[in-house]
Amino acid sequence: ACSGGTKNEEKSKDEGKTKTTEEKLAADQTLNVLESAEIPTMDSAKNQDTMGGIMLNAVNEGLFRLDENQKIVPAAAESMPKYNEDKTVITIKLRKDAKWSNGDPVTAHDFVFGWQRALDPKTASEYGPYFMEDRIKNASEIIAKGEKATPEDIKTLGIKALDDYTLEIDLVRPLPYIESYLAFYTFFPQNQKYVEAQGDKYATDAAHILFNGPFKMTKWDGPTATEWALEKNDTYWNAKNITLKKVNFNVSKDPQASANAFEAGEVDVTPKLAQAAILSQYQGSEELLTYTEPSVFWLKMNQKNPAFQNLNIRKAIALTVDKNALVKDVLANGSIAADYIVPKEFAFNNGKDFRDGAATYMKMNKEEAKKFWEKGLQELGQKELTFTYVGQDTESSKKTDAFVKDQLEKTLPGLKINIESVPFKIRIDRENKQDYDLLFAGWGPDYADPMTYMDLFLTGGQNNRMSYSSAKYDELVKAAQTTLGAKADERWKALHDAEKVLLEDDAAIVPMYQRAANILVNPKVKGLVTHAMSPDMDFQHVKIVETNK
Amino acid sequence: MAKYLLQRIVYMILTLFIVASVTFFLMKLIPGTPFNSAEKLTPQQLHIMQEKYGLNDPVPIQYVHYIANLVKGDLGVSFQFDNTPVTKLLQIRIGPSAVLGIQAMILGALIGIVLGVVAALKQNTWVDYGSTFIAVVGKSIPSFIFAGLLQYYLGVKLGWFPVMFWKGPEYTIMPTIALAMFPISITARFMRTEMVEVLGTEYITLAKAKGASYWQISVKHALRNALIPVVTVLGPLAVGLMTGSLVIENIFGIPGIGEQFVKAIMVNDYPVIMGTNILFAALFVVIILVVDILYGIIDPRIRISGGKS
Amino acid sequence: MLNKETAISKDMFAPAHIDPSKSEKISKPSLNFWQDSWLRVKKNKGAVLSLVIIVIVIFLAFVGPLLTPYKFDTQNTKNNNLPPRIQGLENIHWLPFDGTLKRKNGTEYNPYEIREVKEYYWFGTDGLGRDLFARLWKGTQISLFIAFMAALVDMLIGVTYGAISGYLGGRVDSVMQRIVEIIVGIPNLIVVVLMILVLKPGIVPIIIAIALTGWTSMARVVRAQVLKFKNQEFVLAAKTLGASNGSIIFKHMIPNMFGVIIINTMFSIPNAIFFEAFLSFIGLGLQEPNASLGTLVNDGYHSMIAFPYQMIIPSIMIALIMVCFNLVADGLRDAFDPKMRD
Amino acid sequence: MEKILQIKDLNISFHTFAGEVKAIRGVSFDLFKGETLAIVGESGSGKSVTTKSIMRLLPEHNSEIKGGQVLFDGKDLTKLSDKQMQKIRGKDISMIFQDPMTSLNPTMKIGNQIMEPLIKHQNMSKGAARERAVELLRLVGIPKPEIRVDQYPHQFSGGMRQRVVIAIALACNPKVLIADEPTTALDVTIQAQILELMKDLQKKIDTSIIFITHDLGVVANVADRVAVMYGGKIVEVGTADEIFYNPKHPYTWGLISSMPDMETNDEELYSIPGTPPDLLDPPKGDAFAPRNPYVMKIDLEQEPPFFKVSDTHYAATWLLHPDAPKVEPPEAVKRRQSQFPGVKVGK
Amino acid sequence: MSERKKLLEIKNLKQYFNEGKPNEVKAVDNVSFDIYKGEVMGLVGESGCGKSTTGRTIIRLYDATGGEVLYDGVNVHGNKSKKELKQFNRKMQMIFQDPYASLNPRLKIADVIAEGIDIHGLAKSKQERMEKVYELLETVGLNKEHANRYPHEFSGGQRQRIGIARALAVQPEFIIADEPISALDVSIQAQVVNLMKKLQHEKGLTYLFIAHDLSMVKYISDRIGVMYFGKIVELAPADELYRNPLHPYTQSLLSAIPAPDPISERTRKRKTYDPATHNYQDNEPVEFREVTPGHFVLCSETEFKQYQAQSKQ
Ligand SMILES: Nc1ncnc2c1ncn2[C@@H]1O[C@H](COP(=O)(O)OP(=O)(O)OP(=O)(O)O)[C@@H](O)[C@H]1O
Ligand SMILES: Nc1ncnc2c1ncn2[C@@H]1O[C@H](COP(=O)(O)OP(=O)(O)OP(=O)(O)O)[C@@H](O)[C@H]1O
Ligand SMILES: [Mg+2]
Ligand SMILES: [Mg+2]
Repeated sequence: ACSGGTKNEEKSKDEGKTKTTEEKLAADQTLNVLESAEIPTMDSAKNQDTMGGIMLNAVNEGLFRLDENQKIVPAAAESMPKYNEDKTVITIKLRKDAKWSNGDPVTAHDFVFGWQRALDPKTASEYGPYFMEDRIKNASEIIAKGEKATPEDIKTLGIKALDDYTLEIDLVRPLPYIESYLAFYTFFPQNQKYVEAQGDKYATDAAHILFNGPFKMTKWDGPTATEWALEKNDTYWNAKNITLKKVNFNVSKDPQASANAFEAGEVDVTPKLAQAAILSQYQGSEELLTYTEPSVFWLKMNQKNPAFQNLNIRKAIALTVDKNALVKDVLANGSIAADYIVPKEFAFNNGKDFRDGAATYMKMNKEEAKKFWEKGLQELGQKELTFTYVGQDTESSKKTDAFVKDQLEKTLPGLKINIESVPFKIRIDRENKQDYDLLFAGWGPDYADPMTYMDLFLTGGQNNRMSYSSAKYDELVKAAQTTLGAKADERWKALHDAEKVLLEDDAAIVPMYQRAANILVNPKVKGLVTHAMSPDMDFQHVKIVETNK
Repeated sequence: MAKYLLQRIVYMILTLFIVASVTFFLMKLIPGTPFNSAEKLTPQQLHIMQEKYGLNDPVPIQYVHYIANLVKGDLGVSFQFDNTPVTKLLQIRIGPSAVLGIQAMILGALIGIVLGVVAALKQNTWVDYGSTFIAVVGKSIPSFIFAGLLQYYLGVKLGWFPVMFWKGPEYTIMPTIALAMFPISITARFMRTEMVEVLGTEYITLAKAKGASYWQISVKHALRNALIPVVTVLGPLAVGLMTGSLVIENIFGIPGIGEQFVKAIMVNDYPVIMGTNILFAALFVVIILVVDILYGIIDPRIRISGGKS
Repeated sequence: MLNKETAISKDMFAPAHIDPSKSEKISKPSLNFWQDSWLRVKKNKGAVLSLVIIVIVIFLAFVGPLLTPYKFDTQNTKNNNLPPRIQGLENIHWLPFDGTLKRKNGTEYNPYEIREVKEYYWFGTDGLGRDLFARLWKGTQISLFIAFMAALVDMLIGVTYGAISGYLGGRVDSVMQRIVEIIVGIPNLIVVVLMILVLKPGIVPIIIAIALTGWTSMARVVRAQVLKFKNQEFVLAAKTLGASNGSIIFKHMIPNMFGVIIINTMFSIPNAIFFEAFLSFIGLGLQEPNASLGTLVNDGYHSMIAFPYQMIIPSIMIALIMVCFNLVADGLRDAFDPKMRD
Repeated sequence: MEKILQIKDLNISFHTFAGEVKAIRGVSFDLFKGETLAIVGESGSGKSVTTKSIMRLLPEHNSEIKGGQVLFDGKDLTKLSDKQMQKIRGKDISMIFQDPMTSLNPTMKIGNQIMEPLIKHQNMSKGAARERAVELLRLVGIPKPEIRVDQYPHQFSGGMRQRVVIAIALACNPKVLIADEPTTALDVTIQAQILELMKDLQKKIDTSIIFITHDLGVVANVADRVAVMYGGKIVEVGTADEIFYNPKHPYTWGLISSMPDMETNDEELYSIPGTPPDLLDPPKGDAFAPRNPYVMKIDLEQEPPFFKVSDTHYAATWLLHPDAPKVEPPEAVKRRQSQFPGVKVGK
Repeated sequence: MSERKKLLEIKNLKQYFNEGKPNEVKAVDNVSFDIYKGEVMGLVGESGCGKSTTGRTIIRLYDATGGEVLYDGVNVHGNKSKKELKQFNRKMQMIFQDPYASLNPRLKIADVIAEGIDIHGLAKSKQERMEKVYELLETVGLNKEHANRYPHEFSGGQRQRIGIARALAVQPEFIIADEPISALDVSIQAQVVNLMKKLQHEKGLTYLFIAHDLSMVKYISDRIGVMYFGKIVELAPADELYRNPLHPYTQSLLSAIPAPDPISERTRKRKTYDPATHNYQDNEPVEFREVTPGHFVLCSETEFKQYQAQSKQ
C-alpha cells in the first residue's frame, strides 16, 4: 500500500536471513544519530514527547508495532486483535517468548499495570488521561475523581488480564483507530514489580529501566543527558533479525551545526532540518531523505472578531493565499500545499487513503477572493480591516507568516495585518484566551484516524478556540464518533462531509500545507524507517553497509 | 575583617532573596502553562495537573511555598525534564558551562592582557592600532556567526577540531575560542586604558629614573597596578561566561546551562527558571565578593580597611 | 654666552611702550568645550573615518531603500535566494557581484540564468524573494533606531538614577545601589519576554527591554562622577552662592560629565544592536516583515553555506557599525579626557 | 672646580594637538661637583623639562630634543641608547619628584622599591640589597627600618614617603641628584626636615644636586648657585648671594620683590603684570619684554645675550648692555643690594 | 581692639567626620574664636589640621557636629528657612584653593561670575547682568573681553581672580579664603594678595584667610590663629605672634619657615615640637587663655603662669 512513511531502501524481505546481494555489511554496525532534543523521560506512562517516543519504541514494545510499510503488525501480541460484535470489546493473545531484560516474561498483567499507571492521577501523566478519557471504559470516571481516586477505582479501568497471556479491553464505544493506540507508547506494558521496586528512580536513567524491545539503553544519565546509546537487546524475541549492534545519540539544537556535523562525518543521521537554505545544498543528493508527515498547518480566524463572523470575509481570506508558492519557494522542503485538513498518507480505510476520493476545497482564486472581500466589507460597512496575526517565533513560521501577510495584504484591499511572533507557550495561551484575529496553528495526529483532526473544531471543542460553531459539522462529527463507529464506510463519508462543511461551506479555517520532514542520512545506512506518527523513527531494520566512498 | 565578611554575606543573602522574589513574581506574569502538551489538555485535565503542582494556588501562596522550600534547599522539580530535581539538573548542566567559561576567561584574559599591554607600551603605533582593531573586531561579530564560521572552516573544512559535542578536552577548543572573543576584546581595551594611565604615573617615571629596564617597568611596576581595575571588570564578566551562552552551547552541542535556562524561560519551566536564576545571582554576588577580596590582595592599600561596604 | 659685539643702534635702547591693558590679552581664539574636543577628535584619524562612515551609514539607512526599485517588504518568491548581481560589475568575476553561487560539490552556477531572471538584485534576495539591498538599509535603519532609542532611554534613566544616588549619598545611595544589584540579578530575558507580552511584540518592547536592563552601567558611571564632583571646589562654590540642588546637578555636574555620558552611550549603542541580534537568534526579535540587522544576520546564518551572501552582507554591516561606534567612542574618550587637556 | 654635567644649547619641543610647544629654547648651564644648583622660575618655564631631558625621561611619543648636548662623563646623554641610559639612571644620576604621594608604586613593598636599583646597578644579592635598604631607611631617618622595609607606601606619611624616595635616589651614591620640587607638597615642618636631610646626605656622599623649586626661601636655604628660568630659557645665573642680593634681570627682580618678608608690612607687594609667554608661539625678542616695566625697543626685536656680571654671574637682559639706560631696581631689591656680602660688582 | 564690632563669633565649634565609626576624624574639635568687622583673620597650621574644615563649617558647607557660629549675633547653623539661608549666602562667601578646580570648565566666565547674581536675582535685565559682570571683571583686573572665554584659557592667577569676582558678585561682607594663593606661582601670588587687600579697603570686607605659607599670612592678616590637630593652640595679633610665639607648636612652625635670604638661612635653627612635652595631667583643664590682651594660648594653668611671665620680659 502507498503509505506515509518511507524507507530509504528496498527493505529485505520478512526473515532476516535474506541479505540483499549487492550490499556488504560493514564490520562496524554502529549508527551515530543526531537528535534535536533530550529525552524528557523514559517512562512510557508519562512520556508525551517525540524523542521519548522513538526511544521507548526502540527499547520497549507494546502489543503492536508499525512495520516498515506503516502497517500495524503484532509485536508483544501474538496475532491481530479479536473484536466482539459491536467492536467494544477486544481480546488479544500475547506471545509467550517475550521477555523483560531482567528475565521476567512479558505478561498481560504488565499491560494492565502499565495502562492503570498511565491513567492514575498520582502518576500525573498528561497523555494517559488524554488518550483514555471517554474511550476506555471507566477512564472518565477515574479521571473525574482526580487525586481522590483509590487503587480500587483504578482497577475498574477497562483492561483485564484474562490469564497471563490474554488481555481483554473494554471500550466506551467502537474506536476504528484503536489498533494504532495499541502500538502507542502510552499503552506499553510495565513490569509492576520492577517499577514499584525502583520507586522514584524508575526510568530516570539507563540503570533503572527494563527493556522488552529490540534494543536496550546502555547509556543515559537521565532527562538532561545530551548523549545516550542503545545496544542490541539479545533477549528480544526477534533478536536474530536485528543487525545493528549499537546506536549512539547526541543532541544538536542548531540545524546548521547539525548539517556541519553530518558533513564532517561525525554523525550518520541528522534531526529534521527545515531550513530551505540548508536543504537546498542537498537537493538531489542521495543523502537527503524527505518524507511527508501527517502534520497540517492552517490559519485560524477568530470569530470573536465580528469581521470573521462574516462568511464572505472568511472566504476571501481562504481563497487568497498562494499555497503552492508557499511550499515550493518559501518552505522549499518538500511540504505539500493543502486544501484539506485531514492529511494525505495518514488514515486508511481498507487500504484506501482518506484523501483518495475526497475533494479539496477552496483552491486559491484571487479574483474570487477579492469579490468576497468587497462583499464582506460592504456587509460589515467597513472600508478597511486590521487584523492581529499571532504567529510563532521559529524561523520557518516567521517566514510563512511574512508570506501569508504579504499575500493577504496584496490581494485584499484595505486589509492590514500586524504579525506578532511569540514563543510556542504564549501562542497556546493567546489561542486559549482567543486573544488574536488570525493565528497560525498546526496539528500533529496522535492516532491514525481523521478524527484526531475533525474533533478539533466541534462546538466548544478543546481545540476550537475560535468561536466556530456549526450544527451541521457537529452532527456529522458526533455521528462519526458514536453511531457510525463500527460502520467504516459511512463514517468516512460523514467525515468527508464534515471537512467540506468546515472548509468550504463555513470557511472556518484556511489550511496551508502538509509538512514534509527532511533528514540527512549517510548512504551507508540502510533500512532506516520513518513513520508518520510516533514513533517517528525505527532503528530495528537498520544495517550499515560498506560503501565505496 | 570577619565582621566585614559577615556583613557582606548577610547583604548577599538579602540580595539573593530579593532577586529570587522579584524574579518569581515577574515569571508568574508570563502567561501559559509549563506543561508540554498544553495544547492537548482539556481545561479539566489542566486543572488537575495544575492542582498537583500547586499552580492553582494564588501566586503569593505559591511564593511562600517556594521560599519555604528554598530555605530547605529544595528548588523543586523540572517540568520539561520529567520531574528531575532542579538541584540535580543544575549540577549536571553547570559543569560544561563552567569549564568552558573558565577556559574562555583564562584564554581571553591572557590574550587580552597581552594585547592591551602591548598596545599601551607601543601607544599610537601600528602595533597599538592593530591590537585595538583586533579587540574591536572581536567584539563586533555576532558570536553565532563567529562560532558558525569556526565550526564550518576549522571543523568541517579543515577537520582540525571535532565539529561539535562535549566528549573530551579537544572538544572544548573551538567553543572556548568562540567564547573567548568577548573577554579578549574587553580585557584588551580595559588593559590598554589602565596601562596607559599607569604608565603616565609618577612612580613609573621614578622606576625609569632608577634605571629599571623596559621589561621590569612593564611587568613589575605597571602590569600589577593596571590589573587592579581590570579585575573588577573581569569578575562579573567571568560570571557571564560561566553562566553559559545559549549561542555557543547550541552551535557546539554542549550540554550547558545557558541553553537550558533560555529554554526554561520559553517553556515556563518555573522551578528551573528560579533555580538557575538563584544560582546565577549567587554566583554573581560571590564573585563580586571574591573580586573585592582579590582586590585587597593585589592592592595593599585597601587590605587593611577591608574595602568599601 | 658672551655679548656678541654687533652694532646695535642706540635708539633701540629707548623705552618701549607696552599697553598694560593688553598684558592680559588672550591671543588664542576662544574655544568652547565642544570646539576644543572636536579639534582633538579631528586628530584621531580612526575616529574621524569612523564618524564619516557612521554618517554615511545613517544617511544610507534612509536613502538606501530609495536607490533600488524594490521595496524592503515586497515579496517575489519566484526570485528568491538570488545572489548579488550588479550591473557592470557582473562581468568582473573575482568580485562577488556576478550572480553566481557555489554548490556543495564546488561547482558554480548562475541562478539568474537558470531561472531566467532579468532583474538585478545588488545584494541578492532572501528566501521570500525580497531585495536584500533594500532590506539591509531598512534593517540598518531599524537597528540604529532601536539602538539610539535604547541608548537614549538608558541615558535618561541611568543619568538620573546615578545622579540622584550619588548626590544624595548616605542611606539613599546605599539603598539605590542595592536596587541596582538586584536589577542586575534579574534575568533580562524574563523581562524581555514579559515586555513582549505586555506591550505586544515589536520594536517598542525590545527598546524598553534593552533600556530597562542596560541603564545600570550608565548609572554606575554617573554616580561615580557625581561623587567625584560633589567635593569639587566649583560645586562647593555654587553651594556657597546658594544654588539649588537641581541647578548644581544639571548646571554644574552633568555638563561636565558629557564626555563619559557620551562615551558610555556610544558603547551602549553597539550593545543594543547586539542584544537585538541575540533576541533574533532566540526568536524574540522583530516582527516580520520588518528587518533589523539582527534578524538579517540571523536569517543569513541559517543560509551560511548555501547562500553565504545572505549572512556576509549584514554581518559586514553590523561589524562595520560596531567597529565605527567603538572607534568613535574611543576617540571621544581620548578627546574628552581631562587628563589630556592643555 | 670639576664640571660634572654640562648642558649645552638644549632645545626641546613637544608636539601637541595645538601645535609645537617650544618648551626649552637654548638652555645651557654647568653643574659642578658637590654643589647645589637651584633652578627657579615661573610655572611652565621649563624647569622640569630641562631636568627630565637630562634623564631622558620625557614622554617618547610627543617630545623631541631638537638640538644641544647633555654631557656627562664625556658622554652626550642625548645620543646614548636606551640600554646605556638605563645603566646611568639611578646609578650616576638619580631623581626625586615633587609628589611623594604618587612617586612610589602602591603595590610594591618599600624594601623592594629601594632594592631595585641596588640589584640592578650594584649586582647585590637580594639579602645584601635588603640589608642595604634597611640601612638606607635608617640613614634617611625612618624609625624601625627593619619593620618598615616590608610595608607598603600607603602605610607611610607623606614626609616619610619622600624620605623613601630620597633613599632610593641615593641608594647607589649617584654623582648627580636631580630634585624636582621635592618639598612643594610637604608641610613647612616636614619640608625643613627633608631639606636638612638632603644637605646632610650631600655632604656624606659628595653629590651634586640640581634642585628645582618655586620657593625662594628654600632656594636660599639649599642653593650654592641659582639659575633663573623664564619662558624656556635661563635668564640669570649666579651664586645664591648674587641672585638674592644683587639680581640683574628684571624678572628676578619681580620674583624677589613679590615675596613679602617678615619686614614687609602694609605696602603693596610688587607683582609681575601680565601672563607668561605662550610657548606655542614664543614672542620675538625677549620673552619677558611684555611684562617688563623697563622694556626697551630692542627687547621687542632681539633676544638678549648673556651679559657677564661677574665670573659666576650672568644675566640675559638688554639692561646690562652698555648703551642701555640705567634703571633703578624695585625698592625691595635695592634694600637687598645693601646687604650684599660679596664685592659690589660695579656697573 | 575689643571695642570693634564682632562680626562672627565661633563658639565651641565641632566637626567630626564619620562620627561613631572606627574611622572617626575630629577635624575641628571645640574651636572658639571671634572675627571682628573689617579685619583679616589668618588661620595657619600643618596640612590636615582642620583649617579648611573650619572654614567650610562656618559657611555651612558642612553641618556642624556641635557648637555655634553667630553671624551678627544670629546663629548660622540650626534650622533656617530657604530664604534666610540665601541671606547668609549673600553675606558670606568663599574663595577656594585650587584655581583649576574651582571654576566650572563648561561655563563661560560671564556665567561663572553671574551665578550669584542669577541666584539672588540681583540684576533686573540681561544687560544689567552683563554690566555687573564687566564691572566685576574690571574690579579684579580683567576686562570685558574675558567674559566670553572659558576657564581653561586662563592662567592660575587669572582664574583665582575670577573666583574672587564670583564671590564679590553677591556683595558679601565676609569672605573665607581657603589657601587662595598656595597653588599659585610666587610671582602671581602677589597679584591675588594685592587684590584682596585692595578689596578689603575699598569694600570694607572681612576675611578669614586660611594658609600654610606663614609669610603671606603675616603680611595680610591682622590676627592669626594657629591650628594643631583640630584645635586652635594660639591666637594673637600678627606681629605679636611672630615676635612672641608662646605655644611650642607655634614656635616650631615659625622656626621651620625658610626665608628668601641666604644669609639668615645659614644660621636659622629649627625647633621641633613634641606634644608630650606639655606633660598634662589627666584631668588638668587645658583651656584657651588670654596671656596678654588679645594673645590667647591653649594651655594649662601652670603653663599659663609661665607664658605670662615669659611675655612680661
Ligand atoms: N608632555 C608634555 N606635552 C606637551 N607639553 C609639555 C609636556 N610637558 C611639558 N610641556 C610644556 O613644556 C613647558 C615647560 O613645562 P615644565 O613642566 O618644564 O614647567 P616647570 O617649569 O617645571 O613648571 P612647574 O613649576 O609648573 O613644574 C610648559 O609650557 C608645558 O606646557
Ligand atoms: N569629608 C570628609 N570626610 C572625612 N574626613 C575628612 C573630610 N574632610 C576632611 N576630613 C579630614 O579632616 C581633617 C582636616 O581636614 P582639612 O581639610 O580641614 O585640613 P586642612 O587643614 O585644610 O589641610 P590642608 O592644609 O591639607 O588643606 C583631615 O584629617 C581630613 O582627612
Ligand atoms: Mg615642574
Ligand atoms: Mg585645606
